[in-house]
Amino acid sequence: MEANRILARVVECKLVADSTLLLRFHTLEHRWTVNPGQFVMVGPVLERFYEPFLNRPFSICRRPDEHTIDLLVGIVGRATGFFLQRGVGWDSWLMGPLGRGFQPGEQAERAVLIAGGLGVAPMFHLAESLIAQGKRVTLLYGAKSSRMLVPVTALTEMGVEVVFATDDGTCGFKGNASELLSEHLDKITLSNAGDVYLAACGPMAMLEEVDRIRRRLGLSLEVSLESRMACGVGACLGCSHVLAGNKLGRVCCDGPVFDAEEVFDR
Amino acid sequence: MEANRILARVVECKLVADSTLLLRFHTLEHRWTVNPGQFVMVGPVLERFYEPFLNRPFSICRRPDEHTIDLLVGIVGRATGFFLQRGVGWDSWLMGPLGRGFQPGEQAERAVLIAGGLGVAPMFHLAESLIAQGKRVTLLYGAKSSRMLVPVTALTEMGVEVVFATDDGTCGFKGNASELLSEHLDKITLSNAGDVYLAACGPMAMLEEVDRIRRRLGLSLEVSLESRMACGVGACLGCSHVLAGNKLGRVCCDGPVFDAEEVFDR
Amino acid sequence: MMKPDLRVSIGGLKLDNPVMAASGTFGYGREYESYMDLNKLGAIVVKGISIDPSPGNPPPRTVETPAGMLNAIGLENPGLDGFVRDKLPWLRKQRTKIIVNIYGKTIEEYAELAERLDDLDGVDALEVNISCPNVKSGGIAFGSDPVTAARVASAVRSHTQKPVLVKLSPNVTDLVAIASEVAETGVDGLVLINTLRGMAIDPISGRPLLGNLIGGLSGPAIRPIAVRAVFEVSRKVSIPIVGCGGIVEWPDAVEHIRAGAWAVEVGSATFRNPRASLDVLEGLERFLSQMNFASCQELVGLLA
Amino acid sequence: MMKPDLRVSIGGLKLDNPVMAASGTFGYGREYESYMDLNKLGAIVVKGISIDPSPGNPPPRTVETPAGMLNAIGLENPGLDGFVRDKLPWLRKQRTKIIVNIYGKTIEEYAELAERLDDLDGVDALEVNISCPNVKSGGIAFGSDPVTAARVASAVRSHTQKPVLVKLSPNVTDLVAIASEVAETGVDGLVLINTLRGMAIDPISGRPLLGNLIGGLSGPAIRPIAVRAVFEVSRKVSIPIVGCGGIVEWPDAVEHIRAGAWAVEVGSATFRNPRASLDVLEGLERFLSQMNFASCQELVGLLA
Ligand SMILES: Cc1cc2nc3c(=O)[nH]c(=O)nc-3n(C[C@H](O)[C@H](O)[C@H](O)COP(=O)(O)OP(=O)(O)OC[C@H]3O[C@@H](n4cnc5c(N)ncnc54)[C@H](O)[C@@H]3O)c2cc1C
Ligand SMILES: Cc1cc2nc3c(=O)[nH]c(=O)nc-3n(C[C@H](O)[C@H](O)[C@H](O)COP(=O)(O)OP(=O)(O)OC[C@H]3O[C@@H](n4cnc5c(N)ncnc54)[C@H](O)[C@@H]3O)c2cc1C
Ligand SMILES: Cc1cc2nc3c(=O)[nH]c(=O)nc-3n(C[C@H](O)[C@H](O)[C@H](O)COP(=O)(O)O)c2cc1C
Ligand SMILES: Cc1cc2nc3c(=O)[nH]c(=O)nc-3n(C[C@H](O)[C@H](O)[C@H](O)COP(=O)(O)O)c2cc1C
Ligand code: FES
Ligand code: FES
Repeated sequence: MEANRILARVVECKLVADSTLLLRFHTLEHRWTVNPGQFVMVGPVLERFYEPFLNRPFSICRRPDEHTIDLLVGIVGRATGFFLQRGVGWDSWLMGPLGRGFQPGEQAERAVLIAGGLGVAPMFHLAESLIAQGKRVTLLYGAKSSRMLVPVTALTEMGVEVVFATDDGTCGFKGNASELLSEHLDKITLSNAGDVYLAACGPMAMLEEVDRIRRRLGLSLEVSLESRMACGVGACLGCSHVLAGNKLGRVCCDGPVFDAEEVFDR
Repeated sequence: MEANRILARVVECKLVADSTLLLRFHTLEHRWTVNPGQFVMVGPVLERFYEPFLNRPFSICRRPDEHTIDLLVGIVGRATGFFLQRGVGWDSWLMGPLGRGFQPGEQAERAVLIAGGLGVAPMFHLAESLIAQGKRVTLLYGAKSSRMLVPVTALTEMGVEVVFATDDGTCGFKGNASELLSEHLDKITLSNAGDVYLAACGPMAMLEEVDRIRRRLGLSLEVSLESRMACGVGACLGCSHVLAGNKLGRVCCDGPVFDAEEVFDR
Repeated sequence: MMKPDLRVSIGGLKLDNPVMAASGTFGYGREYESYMDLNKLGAIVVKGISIDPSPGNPPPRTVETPAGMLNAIGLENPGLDGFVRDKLPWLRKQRTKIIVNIYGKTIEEYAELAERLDDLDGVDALEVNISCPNVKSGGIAFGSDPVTAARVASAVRSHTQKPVLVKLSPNVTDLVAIASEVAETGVDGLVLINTLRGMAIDPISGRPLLGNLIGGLSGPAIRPIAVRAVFEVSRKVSIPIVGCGGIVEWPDAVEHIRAGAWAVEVGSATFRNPRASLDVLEGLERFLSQMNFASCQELVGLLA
Repeated sequence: MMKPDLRVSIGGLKLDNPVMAASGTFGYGREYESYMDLNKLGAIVVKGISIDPSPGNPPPRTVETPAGMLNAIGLENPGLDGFVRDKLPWLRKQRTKIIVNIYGKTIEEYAELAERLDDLDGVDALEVNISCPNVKSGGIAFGSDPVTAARVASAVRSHTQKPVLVKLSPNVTDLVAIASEVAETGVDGLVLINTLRGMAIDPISGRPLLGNLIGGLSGPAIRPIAVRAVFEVSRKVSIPIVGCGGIVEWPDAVEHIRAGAWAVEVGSATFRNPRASLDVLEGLERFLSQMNFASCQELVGLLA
């Protein structure tokens, strides 16, 4: 089914890490087919109240069942602050599912997912779907500090190997997720480059670093980008990102997931 | 104590008539000395959210104890719609007690209060204080229809005589509160004009009619006026009302209660 | 209850109803296909087109502000040829009216755009953007002076048979003077208003929140300014006015129409609610029939 | 953590800190006495004063709009004599700086006001309002043209020894041109911005929501316009700028200062929160010390 706009109610609103909410939306609509990496635009139902005015994009974190959508929301500003304030029981419009999700393809048996900070959100859904396809999945998950790490038991229980990195060393590897990736790739032996699928989501600096590493090894990589968005559907040209070769790409509909080749100049 | 700004929490939010809420605020502050007819400016605590932007004026309806303030709120627009939406448990700033309240004086033994619609709000407090002073109090209370009438048992229980008028005749006298006043004044015999104190609050048309009646009988009258307000404290000159003799009066601080002589041209 | 007559003629442009989607906020229409029945709209005004393709401004290009937003897209567009090749064939198949928003760096470019669009099937009218705050050469400069504004309008007028609307900037001292001059050129209508020039800075980091530093303010925040512009101009100018600015829900459209607008455009509200324009239309129709107006035209300029 | 130096000199006007209460939103100061310690403010700008008393506009005079408000007070004021008799004695006793906002119907009236205020003890500076959208004669007309604006500024400048600030209107095509001309007259600083001209109509009844029909838009809604004005003017003009428009909480003041303002005025926010100006000041001071700025002056114009 094509993207549409549905009414949803927040039925759970839980602090799962420092300044990080798990928001669970319940909706009667159930025809959405969501690809991992796709996102929703969230807009609280506020007739005649225009603060916040615009909807906000959030990666779909999990889809426990067809009536439920989980988001992981970092509290960073006005809209996300509003979510925290409202707790549960409020209604919101969700536009989605939006954008181009991850396209891991068939061949790679092994997937290494690299997440920095809230970039872990779409990795839940992606890991789940890769596991369902019988792949071997590792998540390299970096954050500033252990307090910022979102619980990943849902992933480990389904067989995802999760390795942590924290800038301050309070959990796992001391350093960031891309440094962890270097280490990790050194350890696994690849018979050929097509064997491993890399996907990354997080701060731009991390994505650039991950790209440098995978280029050195000749691996392919998908990255999920962020951009400030107004429409979320390709209409406003607000989210344009300067891609490789100075081409413009709309993060909301040409992405948010791009092949790293398209994104980074050599 | 002078007017100030206090934090209060909505602990009760009850529909008491059609589109009419009883809002009960609880506050730790307890030094307010409220005169009947004074009002508060209500401004929900919304940092970085500017809808609604301005505070709204509401008459203090009752003051059950020093930590509690009751307002009667008609749901007519943005801010009042917001109150309805939020229910209980939200915090608001209250500025108050503001304005010049009723000044019934000592001599009159009998008081007739005339309320139209939400104009009944300050009459609760006024009636209560007059009863406490041992006066005989009648409230003539008009509304469009019985569904719009706010329960007044609190008043009748303390000995206030309440007579209803509804435009559609669904409760009490068929007609409006000023017509009811004519009838009522015909019934009571006054040895001299100073014996009765009149106070009215309601739509301007009603106030004008009440003024015509009391002039005929040579009675004195206080009226409570409304005006759109920005500051509520006399600073913006936004609430200026054209009084008798083309003089300007600030409803928020010269009023809201005025002697009818000041308000209406002969 | 009567079904009110919603039809409106903006000069030669005949619309089934007075609610349009504003330029730059509705892409090329197709982006909103899955959210609504596009054919119910009075018209779609597509994103501004220039002769040559343009990459637009550096990101970030949008940022929310109190009850509104800033944008500095900088008129990114595929150029006239790209538009005709990639967008028009699909647009042509829609039953709603298609209005092409154009902007040029010189008067000659405006004339050329008008001339080349004149032949094209599927283009129902032109909207001349002399008011965009986000492009350095041209754009707002043309809209800032009555003489230049009228010159652009004349150039377009004389190079096309199609109805011509001219979209004016509110960033001026005397909008009525500009509107009056432009109205004299024989164009079909005026669109009021484009965005107001604004800026936002992240207080903590000091980073300007738009790549272009300055952008255009739109949304409910500017509605009072737009309503005032419509009111003032409609009292002085006799050609039809299309109101635009801060229309999010139907009462806002009623406000514009009462101020003097014959029709309205819904802009950034679409970002908040992709169906905003249709919701506005439905609400307007309901209001008109509840208030027993036989036509929307009766409401134009009607104050109490 | 260091205590930052908050002092600022707007030309000859020396303020203990850069946060003032804007004209028309703080009455004559006394109205807010019970809500805060007035002496903590950088300055109080009192409601606009004319030579003769003025009754102002018919009510209603204010209405809320999205994230803002319209006002059409029409400069109701007791006239200069009334001000000096009824308001100044109390103001004189305050330790904060008192700035008197003045407006005239002719250049001569501005000059006369300046001259008569020049002698008065307790008046620390004049703010020349050439930008009020709510009075027909004079007001905004003076602020719409560089030459006239400069003439008013010169007239005031030459009739007083006190520091002079000129408050400009954003309702113009080229604010930088006006600001530049005014700066040349030797005034001490510019205040940017006054309100934007706007209007609101009750959709249901068709009643214009202001007695005067048109009023001035203020509040957070206009902050992006104000910040842009401060930014553009401060890049071109060398005299100090006071930022005003949409400042409600301290980050908004930081935004204005980073855009180029030396000091700020808090306007309609005071209606929402009578302590808004002091809250802004306290937040600003906290921010400066947390970010290790030695003085507020260091933040002026500082972008990343
Ligand atoms: C495709 C996509 C998927 C996203 N998924 C998630 C997610 O799963 N979980 C999550 O917590 N966040 C996610 N984000 C980021 C999220 O959209 C922003 O954090 C959110 O919009 C901030 O809203 P706010 O009103 O609280 O902040 P604002 O008050 O608007 O701004 C606060 C700060 O956040 C920055 N910001 C605002 N919008 C964005 C944006 N769209 N992208 C990046 N930074 C922004 C601002 O520049 C500012 O520094 C995603 C963004 C995109 C584009
Ligand atoms: C001194 C005083 C005491 C008041 N006491 C009460 C009270 O006890 N109970 C009560 O329900 N209301 C009272 N009001 C009226 C109340 O302030 C308005 O109903 C309220 O501000 C409407 O807010 P809103 O955002 O819901 O409406 P808006 O969306 O702002 O406007 C909706 C409608 O209400 C009208 N309105 C807005 N503000 C006022 C106002 N200040 N006075 C009159 N009409 C207004 C508007 O013109 C519009 O028609 C009082 C007003 C004053 C001045
Ligand atoms: C993201 C964005 C892009 C826009 N692009 C154009 C454009 O290309 N041409 C134009 O004439 N107006 C453009 N506008 C202005 C709108 O058409 C409209 O005039 C303005 O946004 C005010 O209406 P609103 O408040 O309903 O958004 C754009 C507005 C936005 C928000
Ligand atoms: C009710 C009201 C009255 C005002 N009166 C004056 C005035 O007398 N003189 C003046 O120069 N500005 C006046 N202003 C403009 C403010 O001083 C300020 O420039 C404007 O409101 C923008 O700031 P804000 O967004 O912080 O309110 C008035 C504003 C309001 C809201
Ligand atoms: S957010 Fe509008 S085009 Fe991407
Ligand atoms: S409401 Fe501001 S003076 Fe009365």
